[in-house]
Parts: sequence; structure tokens; C-alpha cells
Amino acid sequence: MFFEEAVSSGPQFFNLVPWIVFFPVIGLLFNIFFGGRILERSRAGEKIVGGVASLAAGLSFLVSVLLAISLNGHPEGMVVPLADWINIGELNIRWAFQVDTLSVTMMLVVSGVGTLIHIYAIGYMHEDVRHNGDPGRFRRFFVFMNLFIAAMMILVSGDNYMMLFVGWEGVGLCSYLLIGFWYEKGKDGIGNALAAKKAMVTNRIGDFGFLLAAFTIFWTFGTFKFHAIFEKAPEVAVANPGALLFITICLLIGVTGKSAQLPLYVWLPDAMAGPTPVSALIHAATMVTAGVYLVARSAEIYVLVPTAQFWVTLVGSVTALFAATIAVGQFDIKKVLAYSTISQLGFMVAAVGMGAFVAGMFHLVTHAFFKALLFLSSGSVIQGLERGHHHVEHDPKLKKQLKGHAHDFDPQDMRNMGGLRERMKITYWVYLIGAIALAGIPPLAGFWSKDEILADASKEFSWAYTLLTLAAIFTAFYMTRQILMVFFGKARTPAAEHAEESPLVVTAPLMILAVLSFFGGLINLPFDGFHQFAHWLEHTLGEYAHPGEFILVVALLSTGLALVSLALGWWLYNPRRYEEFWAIPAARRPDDPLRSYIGPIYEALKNKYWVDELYWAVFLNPYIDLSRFLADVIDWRFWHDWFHDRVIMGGYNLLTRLLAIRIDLGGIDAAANGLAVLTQRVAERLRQVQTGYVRNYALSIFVGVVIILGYLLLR
Amino acid sequence: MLIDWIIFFGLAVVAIASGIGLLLSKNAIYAALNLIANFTAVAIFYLILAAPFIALAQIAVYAGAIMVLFLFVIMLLGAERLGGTSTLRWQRPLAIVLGLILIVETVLVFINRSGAIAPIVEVTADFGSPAAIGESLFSTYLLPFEVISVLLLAAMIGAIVLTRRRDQKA
Amino acid sequence: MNSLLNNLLQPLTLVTFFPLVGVLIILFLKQEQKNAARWVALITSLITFGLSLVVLAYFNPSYPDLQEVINLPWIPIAQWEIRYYLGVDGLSILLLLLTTLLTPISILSTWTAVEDRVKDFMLFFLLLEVGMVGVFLAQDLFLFYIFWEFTLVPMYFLIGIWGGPRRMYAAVKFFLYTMAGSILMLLAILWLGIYQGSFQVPDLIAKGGIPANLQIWLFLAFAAAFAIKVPMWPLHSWLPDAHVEAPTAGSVILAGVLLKMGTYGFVRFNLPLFPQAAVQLAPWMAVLAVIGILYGAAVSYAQKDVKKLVAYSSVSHLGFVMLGIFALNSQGVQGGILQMVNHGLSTGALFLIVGMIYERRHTRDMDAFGGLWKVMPIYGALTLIVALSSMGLPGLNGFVGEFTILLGSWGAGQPGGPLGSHWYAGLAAIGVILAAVYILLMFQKMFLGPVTKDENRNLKDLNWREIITLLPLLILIFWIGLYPKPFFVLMAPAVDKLVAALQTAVVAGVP
Amino acid sequence: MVPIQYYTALSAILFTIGALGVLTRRNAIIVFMSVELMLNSANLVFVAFARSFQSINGQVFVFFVMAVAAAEVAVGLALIVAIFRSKHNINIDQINNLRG
Repeated sequence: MFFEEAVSSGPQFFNLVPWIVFFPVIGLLFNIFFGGRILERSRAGEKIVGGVASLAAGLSFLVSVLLAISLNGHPEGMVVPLADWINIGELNIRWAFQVDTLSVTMMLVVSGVGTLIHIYAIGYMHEDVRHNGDPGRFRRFFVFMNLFIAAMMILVSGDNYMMLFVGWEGVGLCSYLLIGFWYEKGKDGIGNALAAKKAMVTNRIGDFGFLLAAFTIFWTFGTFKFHAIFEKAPEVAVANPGALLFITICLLIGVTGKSAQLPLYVWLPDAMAGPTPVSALIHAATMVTAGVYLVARSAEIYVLVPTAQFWVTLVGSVTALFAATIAVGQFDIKKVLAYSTISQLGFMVAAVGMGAFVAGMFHLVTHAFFKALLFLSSGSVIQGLERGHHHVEHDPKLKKQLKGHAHDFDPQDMRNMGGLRERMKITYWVYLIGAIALAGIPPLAGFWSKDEILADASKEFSWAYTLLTLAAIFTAFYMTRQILMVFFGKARTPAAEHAEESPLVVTAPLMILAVLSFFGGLINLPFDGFHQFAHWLEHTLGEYAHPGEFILVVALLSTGLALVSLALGWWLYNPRRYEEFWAIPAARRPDDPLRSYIGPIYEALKNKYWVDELYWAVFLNPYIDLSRFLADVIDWRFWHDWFHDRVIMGGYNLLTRLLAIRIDLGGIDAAANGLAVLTQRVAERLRQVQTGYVRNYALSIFVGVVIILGYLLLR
Repeated sequence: MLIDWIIFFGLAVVAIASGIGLLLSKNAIYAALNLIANFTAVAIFYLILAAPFIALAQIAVYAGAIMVLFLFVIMLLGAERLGGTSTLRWQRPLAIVLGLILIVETVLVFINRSGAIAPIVEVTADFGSPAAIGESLFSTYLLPFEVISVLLLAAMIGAIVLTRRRDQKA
Repeated sequence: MNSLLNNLLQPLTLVTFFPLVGVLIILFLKQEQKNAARWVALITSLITFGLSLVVLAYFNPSYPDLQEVINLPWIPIAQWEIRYYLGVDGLSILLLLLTTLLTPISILSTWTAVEDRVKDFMLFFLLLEVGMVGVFLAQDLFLFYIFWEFTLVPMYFLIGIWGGPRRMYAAVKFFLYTMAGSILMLLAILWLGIYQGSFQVPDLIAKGGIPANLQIWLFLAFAAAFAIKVPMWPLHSWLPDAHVEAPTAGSVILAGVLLKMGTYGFVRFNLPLFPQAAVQLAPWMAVLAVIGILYGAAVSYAQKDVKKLVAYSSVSHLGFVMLGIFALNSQGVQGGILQMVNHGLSTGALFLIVGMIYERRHTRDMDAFGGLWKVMPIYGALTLIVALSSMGLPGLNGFVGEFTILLGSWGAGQPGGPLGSHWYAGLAAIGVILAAVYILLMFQKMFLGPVTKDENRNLKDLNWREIITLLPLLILIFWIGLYPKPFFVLMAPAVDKLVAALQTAVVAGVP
Repeated sequence: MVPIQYYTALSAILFTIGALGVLTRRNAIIVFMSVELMLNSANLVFVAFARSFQSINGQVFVFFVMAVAAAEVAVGLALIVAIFRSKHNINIDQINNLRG
């Protein structure tokens, strides 16, 4: 009776799930084949191209919503098989969709935030392509964005590890393409391309871990399907704990690559070379959270391996603090946000590592809202500044003020901003909401999710709790610093002075995201009766989806510390003080007020602890040297030139010469020469036989016939 | 039967005489005419030897086509007679001596080995008929037959290439 | 006579020798009739491709043994008989199709690239096709050897006449190097013929029973020929020379087909003929394969000449193939065979791409380019797809091959497996990272960044002929990447049979 | 019926005449005709033995010989024409370019 009710208790749209991938694919194919012509022919071309792409993402979102509605009635979800992919013997990989609460959560975030960012990008890219001087690339941007949505959907919807990996690599490709979108720009014209390559290669290192994990999974479980694996996992944990440990640790390597954790986080700050919507969508809201999703998805394996859980938590919490400190020392508005993203991802990874899967996923969702918001607003700020700069450059009176440094104007450097509060009101307000949400001030979304992580950590992982709380303090501090430097005080450059607010197509998504950032916490308040999100995930994660508790001490402490840190930030960077600081002549002025207090430590923060340099020194340069050495010295000069050409060929030459001069000339040749002379003399005589007359030859044949016949007769 | 012998010797005399005529005639045209007579005589021998198809082929191909070609070339070149002297005078007596030896040898061979040759028996009516030869050609000798056709094609092309004038090139 | 002809005029004979028809026609052309020679060669090779599709149509994928067999007496010597013995099975059908596909593509790529002695070029190219197809179909060791050596001659001339500045050096090196290995194989073939009493591979497999210690020597003798052809590290020294000097079409065929003859040889002869030796030597071959993967990738990274980079990447990619083959399980061997095809497609396409830019700029130095994507957007996009396929991105063909190979060799690395250690697959997987490094470096140096050289500013994008040249390869790249099932289905029964035979041989051989 | 030996003897005589023609005549065309005569004598033996052994094969061979002869004449006469063009003579004694 009850069962029947459950079955009929709501509409079922599970079979629509492939469309979450197909819609973006259709969108990108449309733009590939028709986008170019539309852009050329139609004035509203950009709106059509961007609109189609946004529509594709939006339809994808619609399907996700339908799936979520279906899940309300049928929370057990469904596996929707689509096609076989690789079948060899017992290896059977298929493309099937896993529709359950966990995957649908990710689908909603990806397509929802994705759609907003698509819409935003119509306005943003309109200016960006003109600013960078190649309007034709507008279409390419939306093709890549749709491709990304498709790949990300494959990632979150696969019912097995290999489809997850396909999406995993697919989003990596889109990340590569979009970071390198302006591939002829950046430092020395190649900076963006290098950043893209760095992202791809670093991710490949993570993928290497993923691959090893996949191999072990297959040869341990005989399948890649989530459900089959999770069913067997407890047995294997007893029979073969080493295999499980190996799998989980290797997956962690994958996670550190994709979710930018220590030690593979280095690509994410550089990835800011991509256009800002890309940073918002891929490098903040969705792709980088794939690692968190992976661990949450593999929850039933991870809980069986405490060692792996320890390592995941360690990596996450150390990264959270590590990146948060670096963010303090950055001047690039997007770099600050990038390190903040790494830090927040650390929170999530630590959470899923501790077994607080709900908290981790909760933070993933809220973070998607407010970090997308922050990035998009920063894009608005940057373009506002660019508009100001453009205005100044084309106004002869103002241009004089610019003097020499007109060309190297960096619209992302926060030191070039200031006072934007007045000129970009909407952007200011939404940015502020995002920043407060990120800083963890109640009652915004960030507070609830972060607090749930901290509360979970405080129970068993006190060391992680300490690290994460410290990270939270830094978070509040650097966000205060950023807000104050960007929006408060007086404009520090003519560009900032003439900055203009962005159009509605840009600001509308910002406002929607601001609302979400504000109220997003409501989905999972830590009070009895409000744990909707936990109950939602319970259908997938089962017992591991325990609802978060509200621990008053933790909440008060983190809020208090955040406020203290905020006050500290205000003290250091308040408009009056910063203007005084700015008034110091450039030669004597340190680059940041903080330097006066912590000097060398600040240098370390500013230079990101020299990690990039370390990697260059320890891995990259040696590899380059090694490959040059192998290529030039070993392969070419030693093996190719010396061994083959010199030793083998030369040796053979030497041998032949020895044979030729000593043995041949000395012995055989003398004899042969004698023979030759003899032959020559005989030939001198014999050649006279060759008269050249046909009849002569015929005669000799005839003589031969007669003789042979005679011989036969006389025999 | 006597008539057989008469025909044989009669034709043999014609054949040998025309052969010698070929050998001795100064004019190439006469030589050619002698050769035609010779071929015709041999063709009649073929008829006697139950080879009607070959006989007709002999007349058509040899006496007809080939000899006409000879005559044509002779007239085309206008080289019926040759002037000048032979550079190989010593060869002629030697050749005659050798020729005689060859004949003697051949005759000796047949005297010595005549036992090996089967006596002549009657053959069926269709022996050597075009049908019989055709059947053989298109079954057992199919491949050689095809090869021969290629050879003829090659000869034809060769003849064309060889006689083409230089200035006709390109 | 008729029955002989009937026996001869089977699909396999036709597909092998049909290019000779084109050769015959081209012989009658004049040297100046360049376009005629091109069209004749193209159409001949396209018909040959059609004939190979006929072979495919007759092919029964569920049957594990040789099919469409032609087995006629050819040269009887005393009690041995060398037979005209052609057959196709799951191990060779894909390579046959690859060969007949790449030949017209290569011919199309020479349309404007080869202007000198076009007639001779096309002649040698069609002759080369005869040899290559023959190698993949011959089931008599002697016949195989004849085809094997026969491929050398046209390739020698292709490199030696239409090659780059050091062409004679490269051609002679190519010839001698490959010849040297083949001699040892010939000795082994003779040994088999004399002591096993047959030259026919199926007979030899059925007979078996070669003592284990002798198997090793025979295995090594065959391996000498094949390993040089593959080329396995450290026998790869001829490869960069040959590739760099060869004309584009030559490089495509060299990488696409000739190298596969080596790996194919291992699968066709070494594994089934000497199963015990194969099992015993598998770890050693795998070591060489893994070194090849890493070494090739590292050396590629340091190259300045893009053609050389692609050439060394072949060493790396074929290392994967060898690793898969010597995993000695279904996943590994099937992945290995598919990866042969993949490498033919991807690297073939890369060489075509290099050829296209070389035709425009007459240099292959990567530093001479930069920012080409902006100048030639179609070219850039196609190159990107091929490059991604080469570095094994899921959804494109390279991944399917590499993944199954690594999965197979990881399985072979389990305790009791033929390799016995996970290190092989683990280290080989690093090759996947390094592949990304050098491929992306190439792409970055050529296509990304600003246009710095004036010569590059006005380059023309690909024309229709060039796009059509690449199109079949791209379609296959996507097809294999997205839906490889039909390809695996073709080879599965044959590979399963081979693997099963290997396992029983091992069980029987170990006391 | 005349025994085969007689035919062979006749053939031998014709052959010798032909051979003498080749050896003694200087006119290239006559030399050629002599060659034809020799071929013809061989044909005669073929046919005679075909009759004797009652095997059609001999006749088939004659057929082939005729075909070859036709081909040979075609090429040979073409050669003669070509030679005549360059030397304005068909005296084979004046053609000894291959002299050693």
C-alpha cells in the first residue's frame, strides 16, 4: 500500500536524463555550423549565438529540475543506460546515467550557475572580444562553454568511474581551451597559452592517479559501476585492504589535480588568464569541485579506509590554510579570488575527508553561488575599469594625465582601483554580499555551510578544526582587504575615476546569484526539521549523510574570529589610512601596508611561498634538462651519430678498408691483377672473334649444330 | 600406293627446287616468289598429312600475309638487288661444306633411328580439323594462346615504334 | 586452368594485387602527364580500398580463425612446399583496412607536394601498397618474407628520390637497418621449415612442440626483424632519419603502416608460434616497451623540428602497443591492435598536418611558427583534434587504445600474471602525462601566442583537397573514440583464441 | 602413304637450304626469307610427327610457330626499314656496329 503510493507519488522524468548532455551538444553544434554566418550577417548575431548557447544550458537546467522533481517522488533514483562504450572480455564500460540525489545536486548547480554565467557572458564577451581585438572569437567562446557544460554533465551523471573519467578529462580540455582563449595575449604574448598548458599538464598528473585507481578498481572489483563496487567494497576491505587503500589514495591524487589541492594546486591561479566567466564557471563554481564530488561519490569506499580519510582531510585542511594565507598577499583581483577558491575547496575536501559528506556538498553548493558571484562581479569591475581606461585614452585632455604608463595599464590590479563604490553601485552591492558570504558572517549562505564543516571537524579532527578555523580567519581578512581596496577610498587611477557600470545583461545574473548567496543557506540549516539537504542526500549516501549539528561554541567562535579579522582588515586598509599610505612617494612606499608589520613573511605570501619556483627547480627544469640531454647527447650524439654512424658504419668502413688495403691489395689483389692482365690479353685476341657480322654469328651457331648432331650420331 | 609416292616426290622436287631458287636468285623479288612456291608445296604436304587447318593457315598467313609484307617492304625500299662485294667471301664454301655435312648427318639419324618411328595408321576423319585444334587451343593451351596474343600485340606496337620517324615525336 | 583462375580471383588476391593494374596503366603514361598519373594512382588505390571493404563484407567476425583463405601450391622444394597462402582474421583485418585507407589519403596529400617525377612516385607508391597488403595477408612464412622485403624497395626509392636534403643517407640507413634484422628472421624461417617441415603458419601453430630453449632463440630471431621495424628502443635510430627525410606521403605510410608491420609480426608470429618463449620473455619486452614510452616522450619534448617530434612520439606510442601485446591478455592485445590503428590514424594525420605547413613555409622548425591558429583557424582546429587524439583524450581514439592497454598490462602485473609487477603499467601511465607535455608544447609553439614572423601572416588556410585528405582520418578518430565496439568485435574472437592458446601453452610448458 | 622418314629427310634438306641462305646471302631481306624457310621445314616435321603419333599437339605447335613467325617478321621488317633509313642499305655485311 505504502509502496504503491511511493511509486505513483509524483511524475517521473528519469528517462530525460541524456538530454542534460544532448542539449549543450546541440547548442555547440549549432554554433559551430551556423554561428559564424549568423555573426557575419546579423546585427543581433552575438545575441543569437550567445542566446542559443544560454538556451542550451538553460534547457539542461530545466531537465535537471525535472529530475529533481522526479526524485522527490522516487528518491531511490534510477540508472538510465544509453550505450555500450568499450567491451573486451569481462571489461564492460557503458555510458549510463546515474540519477540520484547526489548527481542531481551537481547537475542543478552546474546547469543553474552555468546558465546564469552564459547569460552574463553574452554581455561580458561582447566587450571582451572587442577589447582584445577579435570579435570573431565570440562564437568560439560559447562553443567551448557549451562543450564544458556537456562534459561536466557527463562527469556528474555517469554511473561508473570511467564515464566520470571521460567527463573529468573533457572538462580538463575545456579548461585548457578556455584558459588559453586569448592565446596570443598574456605575458610576452604567450602567457595565457602557457597557463593553459600548465593547467592541462598538472591535471594530467592528477589523472595519472585516477587512472591507476581505475586499473586497481577493475582488477579488484571486475567492474567500474558504482553500485556493484560499493556492494562488494566491505568484502574487499577485509580480504584485500591494500587494494582499497591504493584506490583511495590514487583517487586523492586525482582530486588534488582537479580540485587544485596541495601539491597540485599551482595551475588554478594561472588559470585566471581565461576570460572571467570562465573563471567563475570552471575555476570556481563547477569543474574544480569535481574532486569533492568524486570523494563524496566514493563515500562508501572512503569510509572503509580510515588512513585515506586522514590523508584527504589533511590535504584539504592544509590547503585551506595555505591558500588563504597566499590570498592575503595578492594584488590581482582575480588571483585573490583564485587562492580563495583553492582555500574553500580545501574546506570541502577536508569535509568529505572527515566523512562529513553532507557538509562538504553543502559548502560546494553555497560556494558555487557566492564564488561565481564574486568572480562575475570582479569581471564587471574589470570591464568597468577597462571602459574607464578606454574613455580616458580617447579623451585628449585626460590622456595627458596618463603619461607614460598608458600601455601597461592592468585593469585587474587592485592598486589601480579604489572608490568604485560610487561609480558601480550594483556591482558593489553584489560583491559585498558575496564577500560577506565567503567570510562566513551569519546569516549568509557561506556561514551555514562553513560552520557545518567546522562543527563536524571539531568533534573528531581537532587538528583539522584548528587549521580550518585559521583559514577562516584569513578568509575574512583578505576579503575585507579586497573590498576596501577596490570599492572604498578615492580612485587611484584615471581609469578608476571614469569607470562605468556594466549593462543589465551582466548585472542581472549577478543579482540572482546575490540572492542565492544570501539565502542559499536555507537549504540545510543545522536545526531539527531544517535538514532538507541532508535528507535529500541520505537517499544516496545512506548512513553517511548525517545531518549537521549546530554547536553554538563553534558558531560563535568562528563568527567572532571572522569579525575580529574583519576589524583588523578595516584597521589596516580603511580608506583614510590607505590614502595616507598611498600618498607616500612610490619609491619609498612598500607595496602593501601589511608589509610594514610582517616584512619577510609578506614577501613569502606575495611570492606564493615560491612554490612555482620550487617546482621549476625540482621537477620542470630537471625534466627539460633530462629531455634535452636524452635527445641531444644520448639519442643523437651518442646513439645516432657516434654509435651508428661512427662505430657501426665507421667500423664497417675500417674493416672494409683493412680488407681492401692489407688483404685485398696485398694478397688477393695482386693475384687478381695478374689474372686481370691475363684476361685482358686473352680478351684482346678473343674480341676479334666478335666481328659484328650477323652471318658470322649464324655460322658459328651452324657449326655448333653440326658438331652436336655429329656427336649424337657418333656416341 | 604409287600415287602417294608420285605426289610426294613431285612436291618434294618443287619444294627443293624453289628452295634452291631462293638461295640462288639475285633479285629479292624472285627469291620471294620462289619462297611462295615453296610454301605452297609445303601446304599441300600438310593436307596430305591430315592437317587441313594448318595447311590453310600456311597459305593464308605465310604465302599470303607474310610474303605480301615481304614484297611490300622490298618494293618500298627499292632494294631488289645489292651492289658491292661480299666481305665474307671465305664463308660461302665453308657454309656449303657444313650444309652437306648436316644433310648427311640428318639422313644418318633417320637411318639409325628409324626403328623408333611408328608405322603410319589411318586417322579419324576429324583429326586436325579446325574444331579439334580449337578445342585444344582453348583448353590445354589457353595460357600460351593468351600469351601469344600479347606477343602479337607487342610485335605490332614494336613495329610501329621502330618505323616511326624521329621528327614525328613529341 | 580455369579452376586455378577461379582459385586465384578471390577477394584477397584482388585486394593484394589490384594496385598492379594501376602500375601497368601508369607505365604507359608519359613523364609529363602528371595529373593523369595522380588520378590513376588515386583511383586505383580507392578501388583497392573498395576491395578491402569487400573483404570486410565477407568477413565473419564471430569466427576466430583465418577466413577467405586462398591456399595454392606455389614452389615445391623436395618435401617442403612453399604455398601461395593468403588469409585474413581478426588480427589483420583492421590493419588491412588501415593500409588501404591510408594509401589513397597519402596519394591525395602529394597532389601538389610532389611535382618531380610524378609518374615514378605513383608507381612506387602503388607497388608499396602491394607489399604492405601482402604482408598483412600472407600466411606462408616464405610468402610473408617476400612481401616483407618487397616493401623495402619502393620505400627506399620514395625516401631516396623525393626525400629531403639527407635523403640518400636516410634511405640507405633505413634499408640496411631493416634488412639486417630480416636476415635473422629468414634464418629462423628456414629453421622452422627444415625442422618443423612446413612454412604455413597455421600448420606450424597446430604442430607446435618446439622445445622451450629453442623457442627463445627463434623468438629472438623473429623479434630482431620486428623490433627494428616497430621500432623498439634502442633500435629506433633509423626512424628519425627516415621520417625527417621522407616526403610527407612516405612518412604517413611509414608511420601508419610500415611500423605496424613490426607490431603485427609479434602478434601474428611470435606469440602463437613460440608461446612459451613469449611468456618467458614478456617482462623483458615490456621493459623495453616502457623504456621506449618514457624515452620517446622525453626525447620528443626536446625536439625543434616538428617532424622529428612526431617521429619520436611514434617510439613512445608504439611502446604502448608493445606493452599491450606483451600483457598477453585480451584487454592488452586488443588494445594493442586497436592502438596500432589509432597510431596509424593520429600520427598519419600529424604527418599530413606537418606536410601541409611545410608545403607553405618550407620549414619544419617549430620556432619559425607561432600564432598559426589565428591565421589558419581550420588548420588549427583540426590539428588540435589530432593532437588531442594523440595524447589520449577520452572521446577520441587514442584514449580507448591507451586505456585498454594500460588496463591490460596492469592486470598482467598482478601476482602470477605474465608481467608480475604493477610497475610496468604504472611507469607507462607516466607516459600519458609526458605525452601531454610534448604534444601541448608543439601545439603551443606552432599555434598559440602572437604571430611573430611576417612570413606567417598571410598563410592560406587549408583548401578543400587538404580538408578532404584529413576528413576520413578525423571521422575515424571520433568513431573509434566514441564507439569502438565494432572494431573490438572484429578482433575479439581471434584475440581470445590467441590468448587462450598462450595460457594453455604456459600451463602445458611449465612442469 | 609415304613413311615419315621421307618427310623428315625433305625437311632436313629444306632446313639446310634455309641455313645456307642465312649464311651466304648478304641481302637482309633474303636472309629473313631463309629464316622463314627454316621455320617452315621445322613445321613440316611437326605436322608429320603429329600425323605419325596421332596427336593434335604437333599441329597446335605449328600454329604457335606461325604466330611467332608473324610477330618476328613484323618486328624484323620494321628493323630492316629502320636500318635502311639510317644506312640507306640493307646489306648486312655493312652492319657491324657491335664489332668487338
